[in-house]
Amino acid sequence: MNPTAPLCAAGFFASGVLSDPVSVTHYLVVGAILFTSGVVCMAVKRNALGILMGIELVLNGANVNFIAFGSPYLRGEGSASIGLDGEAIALFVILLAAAEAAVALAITLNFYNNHSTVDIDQADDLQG
Amino acid sequence: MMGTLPGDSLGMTGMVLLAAINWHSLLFYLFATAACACAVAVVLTDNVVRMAFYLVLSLGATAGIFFLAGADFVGAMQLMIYVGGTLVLLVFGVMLTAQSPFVSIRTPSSDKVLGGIVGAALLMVLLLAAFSVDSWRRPAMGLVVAPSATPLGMALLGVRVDDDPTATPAAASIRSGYLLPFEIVSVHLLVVLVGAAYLARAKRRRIPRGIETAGADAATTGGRS
Amino acid sequence: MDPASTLPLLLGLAWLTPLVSFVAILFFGPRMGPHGKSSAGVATAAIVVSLALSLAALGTWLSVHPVQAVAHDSHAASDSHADSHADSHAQPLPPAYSGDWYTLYEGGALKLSIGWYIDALTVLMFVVVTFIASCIHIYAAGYMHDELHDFTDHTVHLTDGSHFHRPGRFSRFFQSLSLFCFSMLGIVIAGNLAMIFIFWELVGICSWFLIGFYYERQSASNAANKAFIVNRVGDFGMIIGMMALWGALGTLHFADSSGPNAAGIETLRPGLLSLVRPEATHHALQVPDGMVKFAAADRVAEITLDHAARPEDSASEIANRVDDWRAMGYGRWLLFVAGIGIFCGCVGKSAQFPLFVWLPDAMEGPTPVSALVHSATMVAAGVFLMGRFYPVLTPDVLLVIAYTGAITLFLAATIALVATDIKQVLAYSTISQLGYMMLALGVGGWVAGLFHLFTHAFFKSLLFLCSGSVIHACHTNDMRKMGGLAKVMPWTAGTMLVGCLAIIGAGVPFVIGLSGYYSKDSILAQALSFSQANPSHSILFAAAAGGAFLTAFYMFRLWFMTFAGQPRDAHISEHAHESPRVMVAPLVALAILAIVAGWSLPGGFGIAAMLEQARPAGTAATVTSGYLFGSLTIPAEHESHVGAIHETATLAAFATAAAGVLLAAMMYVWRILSPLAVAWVFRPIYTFFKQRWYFDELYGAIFVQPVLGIASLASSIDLGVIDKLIDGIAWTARQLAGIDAWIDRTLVDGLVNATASATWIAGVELKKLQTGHLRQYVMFIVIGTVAMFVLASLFLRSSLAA
Amino acid sequence: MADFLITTVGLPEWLAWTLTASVAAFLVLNVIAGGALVFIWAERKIAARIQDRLGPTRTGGRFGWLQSLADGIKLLAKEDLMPDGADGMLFRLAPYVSFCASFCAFIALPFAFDFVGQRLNVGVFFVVAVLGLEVFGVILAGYASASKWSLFGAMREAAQVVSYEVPLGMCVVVPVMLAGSMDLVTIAEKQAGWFINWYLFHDPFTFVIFWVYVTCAIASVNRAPFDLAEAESELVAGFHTEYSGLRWSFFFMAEYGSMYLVSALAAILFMGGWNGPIPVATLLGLSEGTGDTANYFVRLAGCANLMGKATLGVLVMMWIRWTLPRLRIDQVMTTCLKYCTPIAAVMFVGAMFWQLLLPGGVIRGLSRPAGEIREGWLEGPGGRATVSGPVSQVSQVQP
Repeated sequence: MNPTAPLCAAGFFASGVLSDPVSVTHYLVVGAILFTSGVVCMAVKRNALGILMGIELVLNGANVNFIAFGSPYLRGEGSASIGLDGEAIALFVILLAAAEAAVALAITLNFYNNHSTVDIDQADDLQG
Repeated sequence: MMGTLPGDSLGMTGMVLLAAINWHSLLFYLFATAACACAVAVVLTDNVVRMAFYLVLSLGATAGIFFLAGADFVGAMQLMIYVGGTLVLLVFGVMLTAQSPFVSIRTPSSDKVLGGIVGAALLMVLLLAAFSVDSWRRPAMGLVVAPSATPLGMALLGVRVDDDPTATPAAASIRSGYLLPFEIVSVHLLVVLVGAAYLARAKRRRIPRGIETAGADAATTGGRS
Repeated sequence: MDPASTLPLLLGLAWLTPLVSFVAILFFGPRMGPHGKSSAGVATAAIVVSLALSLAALGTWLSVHPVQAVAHDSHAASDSHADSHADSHAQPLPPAYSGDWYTLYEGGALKLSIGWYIDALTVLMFVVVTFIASCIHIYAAGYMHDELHDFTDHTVHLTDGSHFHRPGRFSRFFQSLSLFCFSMLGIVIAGNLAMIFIFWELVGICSWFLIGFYYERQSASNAANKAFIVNRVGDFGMIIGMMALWGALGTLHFADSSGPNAAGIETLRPGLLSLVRPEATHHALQVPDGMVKFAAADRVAEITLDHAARPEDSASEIANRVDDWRAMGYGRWLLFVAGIGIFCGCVGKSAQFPLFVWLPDAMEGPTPVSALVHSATMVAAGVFLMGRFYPVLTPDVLLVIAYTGAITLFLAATIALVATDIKQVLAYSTISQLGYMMLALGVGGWVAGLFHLFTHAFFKSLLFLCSGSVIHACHTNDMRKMGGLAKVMPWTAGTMLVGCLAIIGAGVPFVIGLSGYYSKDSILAQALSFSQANPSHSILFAAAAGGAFLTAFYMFRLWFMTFAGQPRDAHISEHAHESPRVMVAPLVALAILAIVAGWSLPGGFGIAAMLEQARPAGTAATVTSGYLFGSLTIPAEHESHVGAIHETATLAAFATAAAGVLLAAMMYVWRILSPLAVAWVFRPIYTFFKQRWYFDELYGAIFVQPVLGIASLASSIDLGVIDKLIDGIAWTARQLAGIDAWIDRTLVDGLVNATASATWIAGVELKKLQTGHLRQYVMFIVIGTVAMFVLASLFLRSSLAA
Repeated sequence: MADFLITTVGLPEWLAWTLTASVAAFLVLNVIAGGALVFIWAERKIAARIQDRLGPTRTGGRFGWLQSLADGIKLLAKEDLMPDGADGMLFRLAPYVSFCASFCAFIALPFAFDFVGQRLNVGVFFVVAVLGLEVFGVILAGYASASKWSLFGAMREAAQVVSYEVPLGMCVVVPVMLAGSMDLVTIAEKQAGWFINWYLFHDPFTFVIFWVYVTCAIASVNRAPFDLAEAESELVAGFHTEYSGLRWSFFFMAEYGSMYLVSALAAILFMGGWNGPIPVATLLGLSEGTGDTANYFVRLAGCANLMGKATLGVLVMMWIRWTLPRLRIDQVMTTCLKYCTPIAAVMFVGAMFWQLLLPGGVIRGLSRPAGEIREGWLEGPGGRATVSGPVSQVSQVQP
């Protein structure tokens, strides 16, 4: 697609990566990485706030996917698009994430008040 | 970004390089790298405040990605709510619980390894899914239209003014807006505000004295609940 | 107005009204007014209503069957017995209505039904019973006022020495009273022996309730049980008699009844009366065919075997042979047994000679009860039944009855001589009067016996109520503590005097007299004519005459000791007072009736006349027949009205009564004779009488002790053998159960517990999975997701490679 | 400018783009940095005048107008201290975070019709959001300096800014509602013409809400009387107690930048943006499309106009700072939650009903057809209303 690409090797690189318009898959990869790091964050952090951050990351990863599927720019020929729903869903996800963060933070504060720690490993009062 | 530039008449290699660059892709790569790197940094850091900092950067980069995808409103919303709201809440929490033992709680490395393995598996699965569909991989410069928040706003009010290439006019006429979810979310937000305020309010612990013990107990229990 | 439909309606209502009040008081009694005070009103209203209905029935009866004057003198004029025989043979069936309201059970020959048999006797009985019952209800409303509030029984001492204290039982008393009235009227109206037996037992129950009204007192509960058990003895005989009748004749109805038989064909069922005294023999007594066949069962079997081929032949053959068998005397014993059996029931209920011991003890009940139940009505039920059953009785049964009555009246009179308890005296006089009635029936005086029943009902209830009033005033039964009460309670004294005069049959000879005068005279006359007819049995008349003397003596002894002379106990006499008006009014009413009950109104109406109208067919004639005890003559009753006999009897009665009164006066008023001296002189006899002829001891020795011995033996067998056996069985079962339990615990429970523990262990192990560590949960979720995705990609690859 | 370079100068297009972009960034940077210098000097003078003293007089002539430059040089030369317990990375990064925040906000801020870094259709939203980011740097600084003063300052700052974003957002929404667009350019264009077209005078509700906006803006950039983050009387210097030298100066640049930004925003939202009180250009007959040069100068004049208004706003802030005493934190919160928020809400509703009943405001409403007001609301795909003329590029810089 780039006529000047044959001129030099670097052109290939450029034309290969930088000169191509991005596709949905690129966004999906970003979303996947965000999502995964969020999950790992939840799985690894012992700090309650860390887990909250992990949740935020996960939600963002999902949002990226929604946006990607709903974006008018990435709408290739014959590729299905969810149109406006993508943005709307992402919007609601963000709003609910804010609400979730507020409540989760309040819970964490209560937990801190009662156990004087935010170590989630000590929040096993309900263990079997 | 505009489609690929026409061939360069002067043909300087560097210029060619620069000229060959698709700015849209470039910016995307920048933001994507920032987002992913900061996300990974969030995972790898132990210090809570630094985690929050990296998270801000990651979310900001994500907002940039949204802008690039033409979802300006969502991007701005991301900035406003996450970066300006959620994270300030988080930092609040950090401050309130920021004694030295809690700022960084070490995680047993075995857990880290396990989490890494699990995460790798999940990532692999996700990437598999991401690459499994051809039409997704097909790079496409969609129809170029100036981004606008109007369709989204109207849709939130229940009126769909956006175009759906896949929908027939008949179907397009009956596409439903998001008025109901919008209302639900707003009420939900209100409830959450009240609830969070109630949960996080300051507990005053009175030492119950003699006769008012019962009432005081009721009050304290009610307060703790 | 059709009496056949009206009379059952009226009398049936009169019969059921007390039942209504009984049910009402049973359920709502305690809630009727304060302490159930209004329950008295309810019961009284009910019995008064039934009195009114009975009077209406009486009016109906008289309007349909006007009473023709009993012209004794006409018979007296004609001295030819043959004519009278002819007349008596021409005597028609007495007017009577019978029917069934409701059939309890009907199967084969047996038909148990609630029915009615109404004749003049029934109507009269209704009127008398309801009238006396009304008076006594009113009286009791005043007498029982102690029961209105909490009642402290001073004769009952609790273990802690205090007196027994209980809430009042006012409403319960009237509830039992209503039930009694219902039962008594049921006996009176009953149309068959089975129904009579049912209500017979009901009155027994009522008297048990009422005697044991103060059941906390040992004596009261003992008396109640005694009365009940002694009556059982009589009822056993009665059941035997009923079985004999039913087994032989297949019916217990008095009158003929018609109705669909088992085959559904409208057939006429002959009743007992028409079976025993069929039209064919002009209502002369004969052994019914059924009894003959029953007795000649072996002959019948032979004949049936001979004609096994053709049954109808055997039927006709048997029909032909019946008369021969009857002539040969088949079935007489059966008829005798039937009569004796029914009489046994009456002996029990009417306290005749062997079984009279319960009646004196029955005085433990409240005095109104003694008046109503144990003097006027219930004890008279036996006599009534005898009267109702009279046609079936063979002459030798009558002889037994006569002797029983004679013994009873003399024996009771002798005991009454020495009794000091005022109610005891009255109780024994009751027994002896009942003896009079039985004697009268036995010697063929059907009218006389029942006549005395009615008059006695009036004056004896009067006497009892007076004694109750005295007791109410003195709070004691002992006559030796009384005396001179005439001044403080003139009404009671006067009415009681009337009662005494009536019971001794006082009157101006041949002119007029109190009610007792007529009835007792007719009894004496009948006894006299009987003893003339059968000289070997002349002792009966002697007993009757002596009984009259004794009656006069002890009655006036009672009156003098109570009312005349000087008070013996100052404390009692100064506390004595006239009873309230509600108690005096019934006394007056009864006194009036005690005077006039025997009179015949101009136009010939009178109780005697009505009874004469109800006389069973075929009993008006003199019967001379050879029976089990050889030849016996039952003189016709109107023969006793023949001048000679009648005058003799009247004079004898007057003389004996006067002698008795004079003797009593000499001993207790003029003090010519000292009772103590007399008692000292006749010490052995006195003690013998005082101890009631040692009857209780005798029965105790003969029946009670052996029964107790047998009972103890049985109990020892029970405890020693049966219980041991059962214990052994139980022990074995227990051992087996132990083994079973061991199996259960070790094997079954072991299995269950093993399952349970397995589940428990599994749960505990799985619990460790639930660490409560958020991060582990996240990892689980992720692993699960990945696993699902991998599986999906393995099995659904096509969908993934879309 | 890019076209100019391409067509006349003949530079290759990519070079033109790059140059244009860098020039724009340079301009914005200079606006902030230079503005900061000027404003610091101005504040000193004004404070001195208000306190009846002279202020800087010597450095650079008689007005001491080089004082700030000298201070800048001194700061550059100063040693950068960092406490031992400090979190090094965050301590270093915090000032730049704040500065970047206020700097990024300028991307969407139009100085004139075309003088805009990146024209966003959600400009207002973007600006407010990015302004909210500034507090993050402050919090990081307060935390990272491992000092109680700094921590307290940061805490106050956080609480204050987060709570003041609510009424601020409400105030901003009103002009958006009136204009029917979140594009700052469109909003400003709607107010073209005489000053009565300014939304400030659109109706009484907007007039009231303008002052609410002023209050909230001052609070959100934590200037006095809301400068509790740096309460030198209580906390030594608040969140930047431990800072010195260049990093400290970055905080100041961020502060003055955001001051300027909110003033410019107020000017655009309520005071007609680059449209002067009197439509001079229209009177002179200079309208769009009368030649690039004239056009360019018109826009330059508009740019000066807007800058003037913004500067005026900044000066007013200084005036307020040196006039009013500092509030207590609880008073600050009371002001926000008990007064600003309800008032803003009521005014918002009122303005909405006014818009429904009297479309187009008191004076113009009668003469103006309602359809024009709804412009760009109900029209179909592409939101043509918010973009005048066909837009060929997503991101293109047109200085």
